[in-house]
Amino acid sequence: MAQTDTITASGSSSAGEEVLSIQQRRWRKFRSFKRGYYSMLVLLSTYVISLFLPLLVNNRALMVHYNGRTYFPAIRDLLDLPIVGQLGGTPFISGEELGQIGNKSECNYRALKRQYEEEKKGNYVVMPLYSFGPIEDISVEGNEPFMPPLARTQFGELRLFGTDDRGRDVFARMAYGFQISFSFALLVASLSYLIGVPLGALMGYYGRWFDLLMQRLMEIWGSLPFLFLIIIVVSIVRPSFFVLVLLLVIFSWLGIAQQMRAQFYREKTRDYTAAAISIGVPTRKILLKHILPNSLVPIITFFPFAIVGDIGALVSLDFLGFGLAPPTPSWGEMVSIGMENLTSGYWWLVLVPLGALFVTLMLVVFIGEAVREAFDPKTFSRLR
Amino acid sequence: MERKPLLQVRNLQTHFNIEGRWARAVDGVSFDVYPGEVFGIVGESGSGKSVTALSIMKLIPDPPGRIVAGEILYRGMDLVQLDYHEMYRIRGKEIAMIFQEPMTSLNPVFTIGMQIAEVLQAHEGVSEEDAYYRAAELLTQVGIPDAEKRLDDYPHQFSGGMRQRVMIAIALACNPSILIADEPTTALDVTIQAQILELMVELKEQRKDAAIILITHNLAVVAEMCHRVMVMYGGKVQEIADVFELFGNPLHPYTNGLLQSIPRPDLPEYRGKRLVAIPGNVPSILNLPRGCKFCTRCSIAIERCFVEEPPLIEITPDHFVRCHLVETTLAQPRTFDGQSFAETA
Amino acid sequence: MNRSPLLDVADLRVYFPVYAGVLQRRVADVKAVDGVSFSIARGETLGLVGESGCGKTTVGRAIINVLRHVSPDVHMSGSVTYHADETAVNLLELSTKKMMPYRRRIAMIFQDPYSSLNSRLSVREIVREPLDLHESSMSPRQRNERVEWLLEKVGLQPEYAERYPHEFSGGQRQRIGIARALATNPDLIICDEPVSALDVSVQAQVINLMEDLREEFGIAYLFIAHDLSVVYHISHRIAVMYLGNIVEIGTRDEVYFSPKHPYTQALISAVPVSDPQKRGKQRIVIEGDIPTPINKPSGCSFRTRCPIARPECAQLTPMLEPHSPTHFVACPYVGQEFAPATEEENGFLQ
Amino acid sequence: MVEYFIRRILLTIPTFIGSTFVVFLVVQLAPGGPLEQQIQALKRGGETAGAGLVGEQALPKDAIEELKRFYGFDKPIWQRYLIWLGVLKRESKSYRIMPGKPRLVGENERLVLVSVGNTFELRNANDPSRQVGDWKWRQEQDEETGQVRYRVYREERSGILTGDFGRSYRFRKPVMELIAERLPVSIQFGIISFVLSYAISIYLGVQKALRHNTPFDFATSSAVFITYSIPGWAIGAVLLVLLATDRFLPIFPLGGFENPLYAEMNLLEKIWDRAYHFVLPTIAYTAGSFAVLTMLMKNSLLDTLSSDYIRTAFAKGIREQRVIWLHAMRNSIIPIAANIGYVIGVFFAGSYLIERVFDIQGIGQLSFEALVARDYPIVFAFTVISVVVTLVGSILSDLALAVIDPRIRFK
Repeated sequence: MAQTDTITASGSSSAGEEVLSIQQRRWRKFRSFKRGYYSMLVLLSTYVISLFLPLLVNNRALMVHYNGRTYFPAIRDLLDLPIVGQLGGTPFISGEELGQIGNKSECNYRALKRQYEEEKKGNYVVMPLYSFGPIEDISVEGNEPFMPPLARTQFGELRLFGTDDRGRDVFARMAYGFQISFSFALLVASLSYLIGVPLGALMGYYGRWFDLLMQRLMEIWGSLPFLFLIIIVVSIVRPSFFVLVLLLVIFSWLGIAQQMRAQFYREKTRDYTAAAISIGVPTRKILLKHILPNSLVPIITFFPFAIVGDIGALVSLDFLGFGLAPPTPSWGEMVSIGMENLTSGYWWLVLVPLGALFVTLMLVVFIGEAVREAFDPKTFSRLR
Repeated sequence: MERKPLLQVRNLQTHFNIEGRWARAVDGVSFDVYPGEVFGIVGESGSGKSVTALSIMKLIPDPPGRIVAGEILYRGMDLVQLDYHEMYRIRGKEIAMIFQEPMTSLNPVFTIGMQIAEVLQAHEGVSEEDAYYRAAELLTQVGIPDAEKRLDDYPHQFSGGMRQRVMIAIALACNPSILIADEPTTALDVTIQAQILELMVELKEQRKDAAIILITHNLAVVAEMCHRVMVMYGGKVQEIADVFELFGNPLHPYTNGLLQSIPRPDLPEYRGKRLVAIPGNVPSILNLPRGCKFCTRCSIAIERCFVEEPPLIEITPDHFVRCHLVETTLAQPRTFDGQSFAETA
Repeated sequence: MNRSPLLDVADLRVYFPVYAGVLQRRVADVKAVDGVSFSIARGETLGLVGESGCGKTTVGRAIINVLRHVSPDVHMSGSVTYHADETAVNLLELSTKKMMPYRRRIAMIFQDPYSSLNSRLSVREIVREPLDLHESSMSPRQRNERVEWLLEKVGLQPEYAERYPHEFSGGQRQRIGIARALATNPDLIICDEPVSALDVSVQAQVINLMEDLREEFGIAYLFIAHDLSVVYHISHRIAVMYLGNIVEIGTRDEVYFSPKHPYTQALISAVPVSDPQKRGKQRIVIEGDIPTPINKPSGCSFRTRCPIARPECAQLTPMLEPHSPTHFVACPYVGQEFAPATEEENGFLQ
Repeated sequence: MVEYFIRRILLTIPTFIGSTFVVFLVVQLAPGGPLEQQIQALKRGGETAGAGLVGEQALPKDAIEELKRFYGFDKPIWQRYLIWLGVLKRESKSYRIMPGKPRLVGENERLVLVSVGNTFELRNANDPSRQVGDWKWRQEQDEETGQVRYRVYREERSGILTGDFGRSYRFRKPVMELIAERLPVSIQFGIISFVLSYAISIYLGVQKALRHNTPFDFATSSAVFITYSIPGWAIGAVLLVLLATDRFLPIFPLGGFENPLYAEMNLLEKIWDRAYHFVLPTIAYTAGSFAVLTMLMKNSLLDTLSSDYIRTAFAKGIREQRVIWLHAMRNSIIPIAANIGYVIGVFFAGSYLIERVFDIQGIGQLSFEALVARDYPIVFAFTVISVVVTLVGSILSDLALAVIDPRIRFK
C-alpha cells in the first residue's frame, strides 16, 4: 500500500517539502511581510534598549572616580526603572560627597565632570551618551526653559529636542516616555488577557447562567464611558503606576473576554471537541489542550491593537493631567505643556512627543497588520 | 453527425495561483454539447469539473484563477474573447447556471420575487410589474405552492429543496439555451434530490433544443439523467462516451474503478462482496504526476504511463478515452487533442 | 441472532429546549430523538439511515454521552444499556467520572475528517490521547509503539506520526480518526457518516478498512449514514429513522428488498441507480419537505408526506410492530392499501 | 421583530440601572466626593469649589447636617441611589421649626407646629384652617447634645429619571440648563463628523476592497494606519501646530467655535466663519472612527464578494455596478451598521479631549472643567448622559441591522 500513502497536500506543502506545523507556517508567512517583520525587529530592539535608558540618557554619571573611590550613580536608576514611573525616588549622592563644595543636594555630574577636568587630580566622571535626565529641571544650573531643538547650553552641551517650560530636556523625556508608555501598555494588555481569556473561555464553554450573568455585567461595563470614569477616579485618588494599570485593566478585559467567549462557543461544537469528550478527556484538558489553542487566532491578532489602544489611553489621560503622577516623563503631559504654550511658537513641545507616539503606534499597527494577514488571510477574488 | 454543437469547448486551460504556484485546475479540456442533450461531467474533488463549468460562464474568480488558453464557442462565438460587458448578455440569458449550495446561493437580504424579477428586467427589458408577474409564474412552474404570496418571502424562510427550486426558476427565467447545473442535488436529502431531478427532467421536456450540462460526482445521478458523459480526473478529460456505452463498457481504468468501488445492492453478483477500491488518494492539483494523471493510482499502469501523457483518442465511434493501454479499433480515430474536433468531424 | 447483546437502547428521547419571547422562556423542544429503541449484538453492524434532521447523529452522540457538554440544557430520557462482561449499566445515568471506564469500550468516528482532528496536535498525539487516558499501565514507549502499530493497521506509514492533520487528504484523515477510535480496543464504534465527506474513489477504501477491522477485532458498529447502498453493504441490520423515530428496523435484506413502511419505500425508490439501463423505473416521489423537529406533526410524523396517509394517522402514534421475528415496522396500514413492493416490482433484481 | 425590540429595550433597563449604579458608587464612595466638596465650597464662601486648601471658616454643624440629609447620607446606599435616580422621594426643602413658633417656608407660606395632645400638628400660621400642602414634620435628635428638635420638610421625586441632575456648584444653575446651553455645539460637531466618517469610510472601504493589493490600496492604507495609530485629539493637536500657529502655515484659527464678532456678521460671513472654525476639529473627530470603519467596510466587502450569492448574481447576468452597490453592499454594510452605536458613543465620550484641544465650549469641555473643579452634578450628568447615549446607540445599531437584514427582522 505504498502508493496509498503519498502525502497529498490539502494545503500548500507537498512531497519533499519539510514538515511544518501551522504555527511555523504562520511565522514564515509573518516574516514574509517585510514591513511588519522589520517593524517588530525595530520596536522590540528599541524597547529592550530602552530598558537600559538610565545608562544611555541620564544626568547621573555612569561612573565617578573620586579620591580613589568609584561610584556608579546611574546603576541605581537602572534598578529602579523596571518598576517604571518611580523616577526621582532613588537615593542620591550629594554634591559635597564627590567634591562639589557647598552642594548638599544631589550632585550635578555634568558640572562635576567639568570640575574634575579642570582640577586634573586624576578624578574622572564618565557620563552617559546623552547627559540629560528626564526630570532635572530649571533648578539645575545651566537648564533654561524653552530651548529650541539643537540648541546648545552655555557649556556647549547639545539639546537634541530642546527643553520644556521648566527646562527639562525634551529628548530625555521623550525617550523615557517611550519606555513607560510601552511598559504600561504591555502590562495592561497582558493583565487584561490574563483576566479576559479564562473568563471568556468559561463563558463560552459552560454557558448557561454564568454566561448570562457575565454578559449582563459586560453590557453594563461596556456602556460606561470608561476613560471618563477613570478620570473621575484619578481625580479623587491620585494613583500610582500600578493602580493606573489596574484601572485600565478593569475596563479592557471586556473585549478580550467577548472574543474568547465567541471562539469557545463555536469551537466546543466542533467535532474534535466531541472526539475528545468521547475518549474521556477531562474537561480541564479539553479547555486547555484542545479548544484553547484553536481559539487563539483572533486574540493574538488583536494584541498589537490592544497595545495601540492602551498607549493611546495613557497618553490621553496624561494629556488631561489625570495620568501618571508628575514629574513622571510622559508624552501626554508633554503635549499638554505644548498646548498651553501653543501661541508662543514652541512647536517642538507638541510635535516631538506626538511624533514619538505616532512612530511607535505606527510600528505596532504595521506589526498588527502583518500578524492579522499571517493568521487570518483575507482572500480577495473578484468576478466581473 | 448531422447536429451542430451548441457549445464547443476547445483546449480550455484554467489555472489557479495557490500561494505563488500555478495549479492547472483545468488543463486542455475539449468537448461538445449538442442541443437537446443532457451532458454529464463526472469527477471527484479537484478534478476540474466545477472549474470547467465556471470557465464557460467566465465566473473564474480573478485572482487567483485565470483562463489561460482555449476557446469556448457558443453558437460559434468565442466566449473567452468576449469582454465582461458582453458576457452580461450571455449569462442568465443564453447560458444559465445553478449551484451546489442552495443555502448560500441566494442573497439573504432580498426577497425571492426581487431575485427572480431582476433577471427578467436585466435581459428582457420588461417592466417591474410584469417581471414580478412572470416570477410568480416561474415559481409555480418549479412547484412552489402559493407562489404569489411567497414572492415577498426571503430566502431564509425557504427550505433547502425549495431554495434549489428558486434557483432553477431564476436559471430558467430567460429560457436559456444551456443550463449548467453544478452538483444541484449534492447538498440535498435523497427524497428531495429525487424531487429536484424529476423537476429538471420535466422542465427539460418542455424545451427540446436546450441542453443541460450536469456536473456531479454521483455516478448514479449521471446514469439516471444524462445522454453523454465526460469523466474528468486531475484537470483532464479521461473519457467521453454515450451514457450506455460508458456504463456498459468503461474503458478507462479510472472510470472502471469508480464504477466498481460503489456498493451496488441492486446487482446480486456484487451483494456481500468486498468492494474493489481504487488505491491511493485524490492528488492535489498542485501535485499532479507528469504523465497520465491517474498513473499513481492505476493498478495496470506501465512505465510509459508515468512519463508520457496519453492522448484522448476515439476508441469506438464517439467513445473517447485517454489511456495508453486501450487500443483503438477505428481506422481513422479522432482525437480531441491537438487538432480541432470540428475539422476531423 | 444468537450473539450476546452489547448495547440496548430503550425509549431514548433527546430534547433540545428552544427559548423565545421577551423573557426567553422555554417555548418548545426540538425533539431530535423521540423514543428510539434498538439493540446491537457483539460484532454486529447496525445501520442507521435517515435524512438530515431525523436525529440519527443525535442518537450516536447520546450513546457516547457527549451531548451534555456541548448543550448543557439538553433533556434526555430512556436508557442506553451497555452490557459489560457480566453487568449491565445505563450509560445515560453515569457521571462524567463513572463514564470513564466505558469510554474505552465505546469509540466514535466522525463525519468531517477536517474538523474531527485537532489541527494543533500531531498525528501521534491524536492517536495516543486515548492510550494516555486509559492505558496507564503501558509505558510511554509501549504507547508509542502501539500508535505506530495502529497507524500501520489503518494503512498509514508510521513515519507520518509526527505530521499534522492538515498535511493529509480527507481519506487519510479519516484513517487517523479510525486509528484513534481503535486505540483502546473498543467493543463498539459509533460511526457517524464516516464516508459521506470522502471522495467517491476513497469511500470504498475506508469501507473495506472498516470491514477488515470488524473481522479482525470483532468490533460492533453503529453505522450512521444517509447513503442506503453503503449502509446495505456494511450492515447486518438496518434501522430507518424519520423525525426522531425509528419507522422500520430489520435485517438488511428485509429493509432493503421488502421495505414495509411507506417512508422506507420512498427512500429506497428515490435512490438513483448507477445503471442507465434501469433508468425510468417507477419512483415513489414523496411530496413536500421534511417538517422541522420543533413542530412535529401529531400522531404519525410522516403523515404529512405519506402517500397512504389517512385521517386516523393524525391521532394515532404508530408503534413498531413485528412483521417477522427480525423485522419491525411502525405503520399499522402496511399491506392494506399500499401493496408492499416486491423485489421484482421494484426492479432491484435483474 | 416587535417582540425582539421590546425585549431589546427591556434589556437595557437593567443595564441602565447597573451602569448608573456603578457611576453613583464610584463618585459617592470616593473620598473627597460631592459631600466633602460641597462642604468645602460652603466653607470657602461658595465661590469656587476647586481642589485646594480647606478654608478657615468653620461651617455650622447644622449646615453640614442639612447637606448630609440632602445627599441622603443618613440613609443606606441603595436608598440613596434610588433617591438619586428619582424613584424614591427626597427631602427637597427642609427647615428647623420650634413648636409653636411660625416659620416662613417657601415664598410666603408660614407654618406653625401646634401641639395636639401628646403629639403635634402642622398648621398654616396665617390661616390655621387652610391646608399645609405637602409639608410634613418630624422629630429628630441632635447627634451631640441629644436635644430634641423639630423639622418641617417637603418631599419630591426628582432625580436623573426626571431629568433633574441638581445644580452646578460653580455656576449655581441647574445642570440641565448648562448642558442645554453647550449641547448644540457638541451635537453639530458630532453629527457632521458622524456623517462624514461614514460617508468617507464606506466609499473608501469599497474602493479599497475593489482594488485590493493595488497601489491605491497601499497608498490609502497609510492614511488609515495614521488615523488608527494616533488618537483623534492628537491629530488635532498636530494639525493645530502645523496649520494654525505662526511657526508653520497659519491658515486656520487656533481654536474656538466662532469668531468673537460672529454676531455682527452677515449670513455669508457667518457660514464662512463657521466652516473655517469647523475644519480642523471635524478632521480630528472624524479620524477617531474613520480607520476602524474603513477597514471594517473593506474586509466585510471582501468577504461578501467571495460569497456564493454574489456569484449567483453574476451568473444571472446582472451588471457589475449593480452587483457591487446593491447585492454586495446591502450585505457588507451589516457590520458597519452594527457599529453605529459604538461610533456615537465614541463621539460623545471622547468629546472632552477634542473640545479641550480646540478650546470648544461644548459639553465635553464643560464636564471636563467640572471634573477639575469637582463640580459633581455636572460630572454625574455627563456620565449618565453618555451611558444613555451608548445604550440608545446600541438600540439604534440593532434597528439599523433589522432594517438591512431580514433574517433579524423575522426573528
